[in-house]
Amino acid sequence: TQTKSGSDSSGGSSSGPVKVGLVTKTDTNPYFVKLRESAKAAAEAKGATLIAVAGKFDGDNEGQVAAIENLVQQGVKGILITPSNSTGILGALKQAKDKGVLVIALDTETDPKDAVDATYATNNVTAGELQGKYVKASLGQTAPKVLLMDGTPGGTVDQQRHRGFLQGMGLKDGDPAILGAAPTNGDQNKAQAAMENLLQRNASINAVYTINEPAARGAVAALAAKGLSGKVAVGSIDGGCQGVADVKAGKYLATVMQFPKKMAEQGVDAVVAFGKDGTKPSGFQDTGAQLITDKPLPGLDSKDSTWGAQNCWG
Amino acid sequence: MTSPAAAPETSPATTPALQARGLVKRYGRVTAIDGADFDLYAGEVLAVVGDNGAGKSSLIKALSGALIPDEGRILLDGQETRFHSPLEARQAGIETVHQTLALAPAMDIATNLFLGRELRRSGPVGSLFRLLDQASMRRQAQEQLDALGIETVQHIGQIVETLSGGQRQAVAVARAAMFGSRMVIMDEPTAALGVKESRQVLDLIRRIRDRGMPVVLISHDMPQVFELADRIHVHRLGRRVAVVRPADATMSQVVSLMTGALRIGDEGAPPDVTDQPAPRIS
Amino acid sequence: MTSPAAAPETSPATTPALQARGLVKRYGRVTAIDGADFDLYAGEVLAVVGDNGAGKSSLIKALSGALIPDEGRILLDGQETRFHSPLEARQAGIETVHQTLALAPAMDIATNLFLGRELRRSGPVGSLFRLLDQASMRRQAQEQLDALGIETVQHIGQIVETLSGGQRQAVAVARAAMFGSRMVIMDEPTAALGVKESRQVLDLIRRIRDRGMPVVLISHDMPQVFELADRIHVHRLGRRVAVVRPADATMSQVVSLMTGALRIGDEGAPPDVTDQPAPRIS
Amino acid sequence: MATRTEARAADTDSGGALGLRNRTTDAFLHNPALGPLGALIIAVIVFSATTSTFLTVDNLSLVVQQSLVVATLALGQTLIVLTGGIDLANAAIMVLGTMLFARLVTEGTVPVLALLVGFGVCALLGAVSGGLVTWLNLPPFIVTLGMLTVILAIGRLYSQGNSWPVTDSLLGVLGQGGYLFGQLRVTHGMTLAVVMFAIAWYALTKTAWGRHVYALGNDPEAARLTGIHVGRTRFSVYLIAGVIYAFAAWQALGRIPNADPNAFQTGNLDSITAVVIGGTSLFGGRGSVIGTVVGALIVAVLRSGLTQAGIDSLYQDVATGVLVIAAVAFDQLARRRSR
Amino acid sequence: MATRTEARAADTDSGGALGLRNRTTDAFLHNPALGPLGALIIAVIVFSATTSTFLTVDNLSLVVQQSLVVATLALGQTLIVLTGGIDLANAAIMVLGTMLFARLVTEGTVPVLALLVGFGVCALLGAVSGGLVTWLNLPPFIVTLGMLTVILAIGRLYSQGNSWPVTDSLLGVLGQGGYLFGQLRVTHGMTLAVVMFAIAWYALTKTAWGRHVYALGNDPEAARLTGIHVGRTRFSVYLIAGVIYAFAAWQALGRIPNADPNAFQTGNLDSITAVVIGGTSLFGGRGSVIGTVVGALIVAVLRSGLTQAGIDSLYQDVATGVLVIAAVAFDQLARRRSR
Ligand SMILES: Nc1ncnc2c1ncn2[C@@H]1O[C@H](COP(=O)(O)OP(=O)(O)OP(=O)(O)O)[C@@H](O)[C@H]1O
Ligand SMILES: Nc1ncnc2c1ncn2[C@@H]1O[C@H](COP(=O)(O)OP(=O)(O)OP(=O)(O)O)[C@@H](O)[C@H]1O
Ligand SMILES: [Mg+2]
Ligand SMILES: [Mg+2]
Repeated sequence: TQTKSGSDSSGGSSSGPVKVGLVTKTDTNPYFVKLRESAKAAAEAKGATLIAVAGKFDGDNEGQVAAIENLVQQGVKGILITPSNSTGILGALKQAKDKGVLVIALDTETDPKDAVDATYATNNVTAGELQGKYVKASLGQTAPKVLLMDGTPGGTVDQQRHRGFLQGMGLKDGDPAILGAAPTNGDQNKAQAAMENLLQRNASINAVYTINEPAARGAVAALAAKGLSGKVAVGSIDGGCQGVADVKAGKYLATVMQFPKKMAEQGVDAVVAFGKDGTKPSGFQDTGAQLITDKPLPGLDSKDSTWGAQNCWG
Repeated sequence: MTSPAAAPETSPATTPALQARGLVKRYGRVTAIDGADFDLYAGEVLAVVGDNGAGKSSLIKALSGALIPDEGRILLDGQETRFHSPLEARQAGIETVHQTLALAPAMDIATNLFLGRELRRSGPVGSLFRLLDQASMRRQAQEQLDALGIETVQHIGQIVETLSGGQRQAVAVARAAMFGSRMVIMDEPTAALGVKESRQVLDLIRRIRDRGMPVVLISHDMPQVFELADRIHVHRLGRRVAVVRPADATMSQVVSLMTGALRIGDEGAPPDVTDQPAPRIS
Repeated sequence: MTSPAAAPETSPATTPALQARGLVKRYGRVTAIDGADFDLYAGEVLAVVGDNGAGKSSLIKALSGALIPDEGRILLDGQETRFHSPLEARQAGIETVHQTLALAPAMDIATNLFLGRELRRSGPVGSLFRLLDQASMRRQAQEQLDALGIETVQHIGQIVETLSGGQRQAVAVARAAMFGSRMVIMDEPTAALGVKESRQVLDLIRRIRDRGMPVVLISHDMPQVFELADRIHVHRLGRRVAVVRPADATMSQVVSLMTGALRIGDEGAPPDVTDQPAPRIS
Repeated sequence: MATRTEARAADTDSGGALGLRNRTTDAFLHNPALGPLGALIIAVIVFSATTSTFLTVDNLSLVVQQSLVVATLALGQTLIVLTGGIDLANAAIMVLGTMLFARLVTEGTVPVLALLVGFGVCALLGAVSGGLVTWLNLPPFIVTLGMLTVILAIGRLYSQGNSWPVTDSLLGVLGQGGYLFGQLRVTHGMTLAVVMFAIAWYALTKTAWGRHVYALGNDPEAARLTGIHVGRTRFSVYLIAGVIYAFAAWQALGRIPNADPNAFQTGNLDSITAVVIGGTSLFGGRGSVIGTVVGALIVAVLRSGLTQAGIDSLYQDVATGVLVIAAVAFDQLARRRSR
Repeated sequence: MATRTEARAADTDSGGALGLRNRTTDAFLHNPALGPLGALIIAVIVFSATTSTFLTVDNLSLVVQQSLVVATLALGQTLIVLTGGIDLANAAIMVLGTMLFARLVTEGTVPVLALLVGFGVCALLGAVSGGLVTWLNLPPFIVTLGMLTVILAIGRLYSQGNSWPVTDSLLGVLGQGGYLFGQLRVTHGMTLAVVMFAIAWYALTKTAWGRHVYALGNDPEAARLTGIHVGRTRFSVYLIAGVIYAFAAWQALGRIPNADPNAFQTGNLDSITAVVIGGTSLFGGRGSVIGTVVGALIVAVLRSGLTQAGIDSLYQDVATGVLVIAAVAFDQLARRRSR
């Protein structure tokens, strides 16, 4: 299905600056905002133009597909995408590839992985697992009594982190050690209300999993109101600067840092390189997940909050 | 008369086309129908008169299924009936012009005239594809309006909410006149009509009666009532207080009955003719 | 008469209280006002008559700010005026009973009567906290309804949409009667009213006139018009075709003028009295 | 008769300029979709002039494809809004439909049977909303909000966190299609949408049922008094809307061959937006399905055009917000002009 | 006069049982909030009976605190819905307010000044919506949808991906509070909410302005013809709503001392839900702010009670959906009974 507009416009654009498309899951999550800022900065540094588009909510396959199509029409050299649903957008990605556009997944893998040319991502299962291991270790011999502050029901990242955490804790879904779970949509307000309600029911807990740092803050506020500050092991994931500050302030024990800046820079570099000489990157590149805590525990590689503050993403 | 449990008192002479006994309808503190009786005989024009708020509209709403009374019985040709909706009354052949007109404001005249009784094209386009026969609906609508003398309507596709008050009322009357098959009830059908148009409606009512169909006419216009009615049902405070024949009574007597200044049985009151069949017009 | 650009023809004798020249209002294909003129003099009752759809309501809507004419001029006491909203007309002292009544259906009678002109408590609770004086509004509302002879309204707190047609109309008339300060325009104020209630409204109109305030009365009831009016403005196809005095004309002549069977100047037509001041009633 | 002719004469002799004005007035009054259409055309012209990539057959086809699912949802929504209702559950019903289709086929059901089951369930869910609105007389907003919550949860329980890729050719057939004039890609989904809108237009304007739908939204009490089958008509609208959502589900699988419980979370609002931009009143009784198509296209055109213009999504949001208001304002001004 | 008394007599002599029935009827017709209140009470009783943790002063205080922000948003929403409008942008305005408060203070502005700026901006945004609705005569749905999109985008541009923790005591003061009877925690936010609802109730029922608001929603054309300042009243409602949203922003910071551009994404729908459950008609002109409080509480009670009952979140959603419909159905049945 060779059509004119695809090859024409990408050919035409090779004269001007390289156009890079970035498709994030949403515009709302600060994490993606940082991702796009980094990408923008990287593009500027390389003399490329970045067009950033996003879905409307986590899981907006339709929005991402439309974004990909519109970017291809626009004549971008390559698309960086944090795929909303690992399989939902494969068709659009394939069409983009067929039209000679370089496609790189950021942050989240596609399934199958070779639907994109390359992937620069955090392994969310690993990130969840790090949180789980740390929380388990901090409990020592005490039998865990856990509450789970999940994200959006059914979200990919949500499930991966959840699964990872339970692996790290050595638990399974349905284990009696899990005293409750609630979706928070990663929203502090929802997390706080959910935690309050769960605590009303049963306050004898000693560990909390949180999908991200806003959820952790909500959970911690509810715990504090119940007088449980410091008595419950709370972990989180993200590595935003506020999260690192929270760890430093002792609001929760640890967070697992991601590196969106790295992903963005590598992604932009790859597209620019492809635009120059057609070299395609390939494979999965884990951009890493780093446990940040001021109470290091033996057997777990961690950095302290000072390091975290220097490397946090927003 | 206050007791809704009174024994059925069907007239032995002729069975009324429509009869009601002991109807009651309360709205919180307000009692709109308070044990009302009603008799309509075949082939007559029955005028229903009464003060504002006497409960005339409520009564005919109960008779036409628009309102479900709390108590009381309704008999159609002697058979006890319960209308659960205006649709059921209409299917029984009772056509009503409501005081509120019951028109769909954003739709045009022809559509409103045929609302709920649309004509379909003949042949498979009609039966299978349910295609409306707009042309003939428009034509018939135009004819009907012309027959009522409404000549200022500039096109039959005009939206009803843009019509003048009288034009709107004419549409509602035209509709009832077109479709009544057993009886027609008209709640103040000429209130907004001009001199000529009112005349036409009165003629129309006569023509309907002459076809043997009874007509209930609610009106505040005494000359009109006396000109047209075979019997006059006087309503007051939610119930029937008298039925008189125009020939037996004067306008001022009827007005006195309406306001309660006079009661049936009082000296100077006209004779009550409840439950006596109207003279047949043939 | 078709030319809206006709020179201003203010009568030298008396300046009309309200005057209009060459008003035009078109709605797409329909022309509701087609170069209409209008004159109302101080202290008179001016009846406006015409067929359904002649454009009477449209005319008075233009005069009361409810509708902005496409063309033409309106003069209030000889001063050219433009009302951009009904509010402006009301502030100029023109009170109107619209044919549609303009009541808020879900609100009660007293509230509707005082809508836009609520009474506040005296003292700081009123001026500072803007507390309404519900008690006195209810009392005055009750008085006003009683004055119109509407006695079946069972309590003044009844919601307007649950009122009978006549009761609703009475509320609208009562409102205009209470607040008119310069002139009162009534569009078919007695259409839904009973015999007694109509009488009271006619008395009310007389009383208003006797206070020196002019009244415009739209009505289809010829006896009523001839009984009450000082002059009769005949409207037809969107414009004024004649102004006659009841004394100079018969009902059938006026009806013929309305329907176009007769024209001013024809043999047998009554004399046109346009622009002649009405006799002062004192 | 003489009188009427006279009256008409008064109109016609008002002359050329006025005649034209009156004719445009009439057009605007009788075709509520004209205003939105004008806005759409302006948007297309502006984007064609300012970007080199917008006005290509390829892109135009894409824009239409992008609008299909929302347009189909909005078709059902239009029916319901015309009766004075609102449907917040439409996208949720559709998403459940996609999951039924996909999961059943994945688990070995014959595709045709899976389609039937999916259509049946969507229709049933529409009927439940309709039944509650019609016979318990509950506000549509609350009923469909409750349905939304329930159906989303059921969808997630049913999916157990999975999404279901679709490989079956029947389920994906609406994304397939051929080329017209060798260039313009026309998918079966587009064809289906055209057919559905045509049928809906026909049913609404050329059959008694359609008139009853309008009458119901116009003045429910008047509709009842005239003796329309009020309950039956209202119920039928929700039922039919349910079926239409099933078609939307099929369309969605044609576009994205993957059934995901989290997709189309803003589908309800998007569809209402298309309906309202298309000139249909949320108070019921006034509007048209043609307007709805135009409304759905306006949104897709804005999104595509702004991306072609290289505008960042945050600024795109600002622009979209402003332009959507502007589109409706344009419609209003056109109407006011003609009053 | 005789006539009227007579008519009344006919009513009273209809006897005891009927008298009672008529009195309940009247109560239901005149207090649209009674139905929802019944539903709330039933929900509280059921949860108190089935769980041991629901009926504790501690938990009841929590439930109220959880409902505060949505209740305040819903207060502004009620005003707008009463005029026949709808506000989809309310939560977005509020969130922008929280960010202004928090960021300005973080950057060194005096807290009082930051509050003033935040209130000013919220009022301004309300005024923009109001102006478009009032003077361009645009549908509120579209105007506030456009505003929503624009304000969300502005908020994100302004925040640049950050959220702003609040440490200042003035900004967080509404989350503070004391204990009543030594047990029941009453925050300043609760007190403020009570005061605001009381003022709104007073303004809507005891002042001319309130009557005009109702009249406007009831029948805009009648309101215009009676000579109400239609434009001014409508505009004032949106403006005041904007100010109320600023209060909601302050409430939000009291509960969660962190200004996050992504918070309260469903705040608009949640507030409309509270309004509608509270018995206010989306067609305008009928309803009350008391109903709205009850509506907001019902939602919070359901969520808390279901959690106390140990129900999983997905099943909670199912139950919430069903119960919300049931609450409104209860109201309807009570009304029908009394008809
Ligand atoms: N839904 C309702 N709720 C409360 N009261 C009502 C309701 N409907 C009617 N009423 C009252 O019932 C009484 C009878 O009303 P109805 O409309 O039957 O009077 P009517 O005789 O038709 O008067 P009119 O001549 O003015 O049309 C009135 O006092 C009216 O206020
Ligand atoms: N908004 C509108 N759009 C189109 N036509 C209109 C509109 N308003 C009025 N008309 C038309 O203008 C003409 C005059 O209407 P108007 O209401 O002024 O008549 P009227 O003299 O008051 O009649 P009636 O005695 O029946 O009340 C009618 O033919 C009517 O259909
Ligand atoms: Mg009546
Ligand atoms: Mg009129």
